[in-house]
Amino acid sequence: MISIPYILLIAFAGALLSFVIHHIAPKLRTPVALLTTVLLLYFVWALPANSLINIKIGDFILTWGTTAYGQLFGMLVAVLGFFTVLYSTDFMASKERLGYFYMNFLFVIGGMLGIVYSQDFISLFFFWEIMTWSSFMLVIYCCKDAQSIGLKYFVFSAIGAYSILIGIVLLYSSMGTLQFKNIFGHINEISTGIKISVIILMIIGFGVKSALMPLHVWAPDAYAVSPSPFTALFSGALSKMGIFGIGLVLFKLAAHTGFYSYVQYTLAWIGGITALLATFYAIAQTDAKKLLAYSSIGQLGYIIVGLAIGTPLSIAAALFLAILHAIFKSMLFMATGAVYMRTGTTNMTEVSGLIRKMPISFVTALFGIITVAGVPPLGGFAAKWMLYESLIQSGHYFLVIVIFAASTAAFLYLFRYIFSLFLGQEEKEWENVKEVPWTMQIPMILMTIFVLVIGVFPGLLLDPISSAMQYLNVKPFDYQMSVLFNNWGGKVDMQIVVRSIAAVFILLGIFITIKGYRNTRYVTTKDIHTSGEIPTENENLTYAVDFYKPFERSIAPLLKASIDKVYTLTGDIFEQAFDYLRYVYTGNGQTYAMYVVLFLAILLLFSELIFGIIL
Amino acid sequence: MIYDKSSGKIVDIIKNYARKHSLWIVAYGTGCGAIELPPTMTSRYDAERFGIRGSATPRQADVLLITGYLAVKTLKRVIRTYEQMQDPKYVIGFGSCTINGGMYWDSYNTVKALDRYLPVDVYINGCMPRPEAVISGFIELQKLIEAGKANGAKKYKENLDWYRENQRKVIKNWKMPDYNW
Amino acid sequence: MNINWLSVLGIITTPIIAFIVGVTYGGLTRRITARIQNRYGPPSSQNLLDIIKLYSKETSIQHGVMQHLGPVFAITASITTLYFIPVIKNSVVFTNLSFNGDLIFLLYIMVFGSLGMALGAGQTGNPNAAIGVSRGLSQMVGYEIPFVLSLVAIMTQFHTTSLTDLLAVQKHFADWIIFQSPLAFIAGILAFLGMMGYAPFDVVIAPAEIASGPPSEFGGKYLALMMTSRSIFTFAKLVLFTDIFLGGASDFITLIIKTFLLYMIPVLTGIVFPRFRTEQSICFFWKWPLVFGVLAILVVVL
Amino acid sequence: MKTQNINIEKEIATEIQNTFHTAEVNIKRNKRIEVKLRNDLIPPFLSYAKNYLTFNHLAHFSCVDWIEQNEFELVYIIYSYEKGVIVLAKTRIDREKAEFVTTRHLWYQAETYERELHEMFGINFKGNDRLNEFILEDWEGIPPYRRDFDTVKYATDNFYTRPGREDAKDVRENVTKINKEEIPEFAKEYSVRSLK
Repeated sequence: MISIPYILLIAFAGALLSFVIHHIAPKLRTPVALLTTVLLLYFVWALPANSLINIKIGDFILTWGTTAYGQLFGMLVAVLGFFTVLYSTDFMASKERLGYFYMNFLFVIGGMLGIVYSQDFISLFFFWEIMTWSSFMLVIYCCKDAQSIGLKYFVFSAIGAYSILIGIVLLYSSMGTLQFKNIFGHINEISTGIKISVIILMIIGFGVKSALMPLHVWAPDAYAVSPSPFTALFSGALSKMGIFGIGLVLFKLAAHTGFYSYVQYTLAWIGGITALLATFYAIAQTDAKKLLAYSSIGQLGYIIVGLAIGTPLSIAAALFLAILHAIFKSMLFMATGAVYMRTGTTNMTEVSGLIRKMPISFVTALFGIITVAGVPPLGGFAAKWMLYESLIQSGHYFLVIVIFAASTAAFLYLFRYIFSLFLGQEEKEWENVKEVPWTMQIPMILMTIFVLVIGVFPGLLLDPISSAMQYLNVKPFDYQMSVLFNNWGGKVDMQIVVRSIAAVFILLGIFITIKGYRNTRYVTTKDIHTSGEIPTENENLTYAVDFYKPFERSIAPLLKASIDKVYTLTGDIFEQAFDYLRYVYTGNGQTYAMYVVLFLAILLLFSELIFGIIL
Repeated sequence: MIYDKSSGKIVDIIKNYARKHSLWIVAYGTGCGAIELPPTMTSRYDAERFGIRGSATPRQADVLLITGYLAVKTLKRVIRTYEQMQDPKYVIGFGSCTINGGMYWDSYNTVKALDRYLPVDVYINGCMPRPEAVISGFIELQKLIEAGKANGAKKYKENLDWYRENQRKVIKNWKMPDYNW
Repeated sequence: MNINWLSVLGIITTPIIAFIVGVTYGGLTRRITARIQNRYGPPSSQNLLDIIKLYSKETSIQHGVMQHLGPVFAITASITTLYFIPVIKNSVVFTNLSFNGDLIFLLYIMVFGSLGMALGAGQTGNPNAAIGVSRGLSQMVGYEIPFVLSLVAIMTQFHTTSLTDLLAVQKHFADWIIFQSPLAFIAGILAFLGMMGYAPFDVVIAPAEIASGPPSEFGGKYLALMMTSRSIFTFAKLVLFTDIFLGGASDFITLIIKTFLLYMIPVLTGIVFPRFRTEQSICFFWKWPLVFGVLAILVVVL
Repeated sequence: MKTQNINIEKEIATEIQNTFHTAEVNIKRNKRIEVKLRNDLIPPFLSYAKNYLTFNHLAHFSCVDWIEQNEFELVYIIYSYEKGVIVLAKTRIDREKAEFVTTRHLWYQAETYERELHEMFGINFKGNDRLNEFILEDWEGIPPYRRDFDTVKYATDNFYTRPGREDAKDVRENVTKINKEEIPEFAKEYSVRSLK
């Protein structure tokens, strides 16, 4: 009963059903979507470990099966899918065209599940396209402005998809099969040129989705414009499909080739530079969702660095970060969505001081940023720690500096994010803001608990990761439920860390609360030191515009160079080139005749040079 | 009671000793007297040896120095600054203007007696008081603190109505926010 | 369950010792500054008196729960950092939890407090506090990079990330890492200047410009806790640098001498230099310290 | 010694006199010229002085209360960096209906001076739209710099006066008595006034 076709069937049937039922009984639409994700969650969770199904269509055999690696990502997709759909029940309640929304939403989830369970390149590509198309539909869902952004996303997705397709065709033409089991491990049977092109094409294809630096330009806008529940899934799970693919390419195809180390090195540096530049861009943003989008690009850069380094610890770090990033970035996008729902804007220079009005969202955002920052005791620390240790121990001395610079600079935008939205002056404009409904709170709270638990017991997540790594033919690494080890004998015992932090924190927290409890009074944020001046109601005491001006000034040369401009320039050059080409193809028969004569004349004149004979 | 030295509790003695030797002045120069503070604090007279130092905001400060003449407009700001300070807090009236108006005795805009509006612990006489006088004023305040007599803040809280009445009399358009005392 | 009472003793006494030493160093700094400026200066117990006075303040004002917890975050980070640094070499009592963490962990736990403090300052709603935080975080990005460069150089040279192992390497006077890897030391000590926050890198709390910045709304017990945290953290950082570069200490007298000498570097630099603007200090850290750090790594690698 | 070289002042004075025939031009002393004008001639004069005579700095703008003549005297002090000469342009306006035109378009800093004069003397400057509350807060009644405003009465009415000042009314008398000095005639006038 529980097998892969059923999972896909449920996803796609649920999608179509919710679209149909939206027009028949709109009230049932959301429950249907929710039920679908619940069923998916159960099915994916209960899926037996070694189910394998072959479907014959003509000459091709489609193979679907579970691997530990796929199951890791499948579980992630299912959980996030459930959370985001639960979140969107209230978030999307007042929106239009919900049948369309839920259909595409479930199509995306189904597509992603299809990708992770594919065991051949045809079905991988098929589901990849389903995912891309329906996510494109969701990007352009919101408004008219989204269409140009959607176009950008579509163009880049198309580039990615076609490079994957060409890679697949190359593979098929040289190997005659597209089954994973026939390709993986037999890659050295084909010529080096094809190997190189296949690997580069596939990395470009998957790199588009995971927003690698030169291919990232679609991401900030597409993330910012899509509806918040979908952004959570977009940044959380969809981008991870790129990581999934790059993982497959790196460890199943490239790892057996002679030029593996070059691929690794290039990819690692691309990832590192992606992380650094994206972080710097994020610092300069004023829109919360765009900030998070750039942050996502940066985090995906870390993950790619981890995958590319290729030591067991670094791969574990990358996969750990991939899962964790899905969770914490969803948390942050959900908190931002909550703010958006109540205030109608995500502009950080407008919103401020929501902490007392939206405590749950604030706590979610707080735990989210602590996890992103990688500060102990939350889960982010384990990922960062493993990444640094593996970088240092594998001799990437300068890459570790780049990564560390990115990671430290991340504090800047993280603080700005939480400060602008939740802290600062409580302004009269947002006086009547209320906390979001419970359906939106539940996913946020659950994920908050998750990062807390993972912080104490990283082993919970490292168990499935180590079995996934076994599938990727990577050597196992040392870990315990709450102790992390590196190759040089260093270790961090998370339990002791968490215990000591918690003990000191609670002890002193109680001390500061009890001491002079009666004489400690709460004052409003208007009652601050303003040199004795009494601020009026409308006086602006919020420091939100140009928050990091000094820092931006010191990194100004980096910010000035924008890859967007390069693409625009390329587009312009092509347009002009085709413009000139128009003069050549005049459409006049005589001109063409002249071309032919000219061509023959040149051929006759230079034939000796070219062919070595006289015609 | 903390202000009462006769309680004899060792805690109170320690507290008063620490308070005495650590007086932070809020950086709020109200009049021309503020110019006497740089020489008081710097190398020549070095008030830091008594534990006196400046602090940037009223939240951290202990001592409010009213340095010189106090216009009605300034009085508003001074009251707010004083109320933002945290107990125990002391006020030092500095120069003859704060005592009886000084050379501004007939000015239309200077309040004449500071202690009607804020509880003054120590007055320093002179126009201007020299840094020596300022330091001697601070030592006087230290003596009061050690003896547990520098309880201006307590007085202010107890007689808030009387002070408010006086303040309102001078400040015509009372737009001060009501804090939750 | 067997409890090692000696380590419990260490857990309890280490913060207290750190506080006393840190507070005395703070007082001494003020006195040394005064002597250099040809003043008499306050007694060296001045900072302790200040902290006691702040604790004895009767009322306190808070703008919300994050401000209430901000100083707690700060002091938690300070004490936890201290716990994961071996204070006295080979001592049962004062090694505390240092076997359970390494240098990368220390790097991260050290910013935990800054983050908490920044959140606390953020909730006060004081624009000066926000400006201070913005400056502080920007400057942090500046000095963390040379610091990490120097740490990476050392970690690579000795093939360890553990502080205990680094201590074990430096058995004799000539083995100190300051002599084994002087370039790393230069990069580290320049970053240390920024880390301590004395002039010229005190733009974060510049009292004349932004009314002492992040702590501008903190008073009474909150400020007291922050100053306590600062004292402990100062000591923790000094011990960390002593352990990394100066071969640690096997008794308290050596520790005091080494940390005091180390402490005098930022203090004496601070007295004679005016204040840098934020971008100036970032550019400073990304110039010479960075060059020294890169050279240190290159020397190790080549 | 300083009066030997006043050629440039003479030149300027003649020039002004030739342009504004009704103006009363006096050379007060070296580098200082006083010009008294009808009040409707002030804006053209200032514009002329600024644009043609290079007096492009408004050093000060103030007012004198001539209560006896029931007039205010407005004094513009302008300075030329090229010539190094100060010109005091004076004019009289009616005290009851205290109104004048703004010179903000010539010097932007005039706005601040006008705000001050508006607050302290109650003069309304037409064309200046920023004549709002400036230094005094919540002031009601006669503007305090007018001479008919009794500042002693105001102070005693509004502020609590600490007892003890009365017996030390005239410090100078006591001091001179001790030092056996004589108070000059003009100084006695000051010491007469005391608290009522």
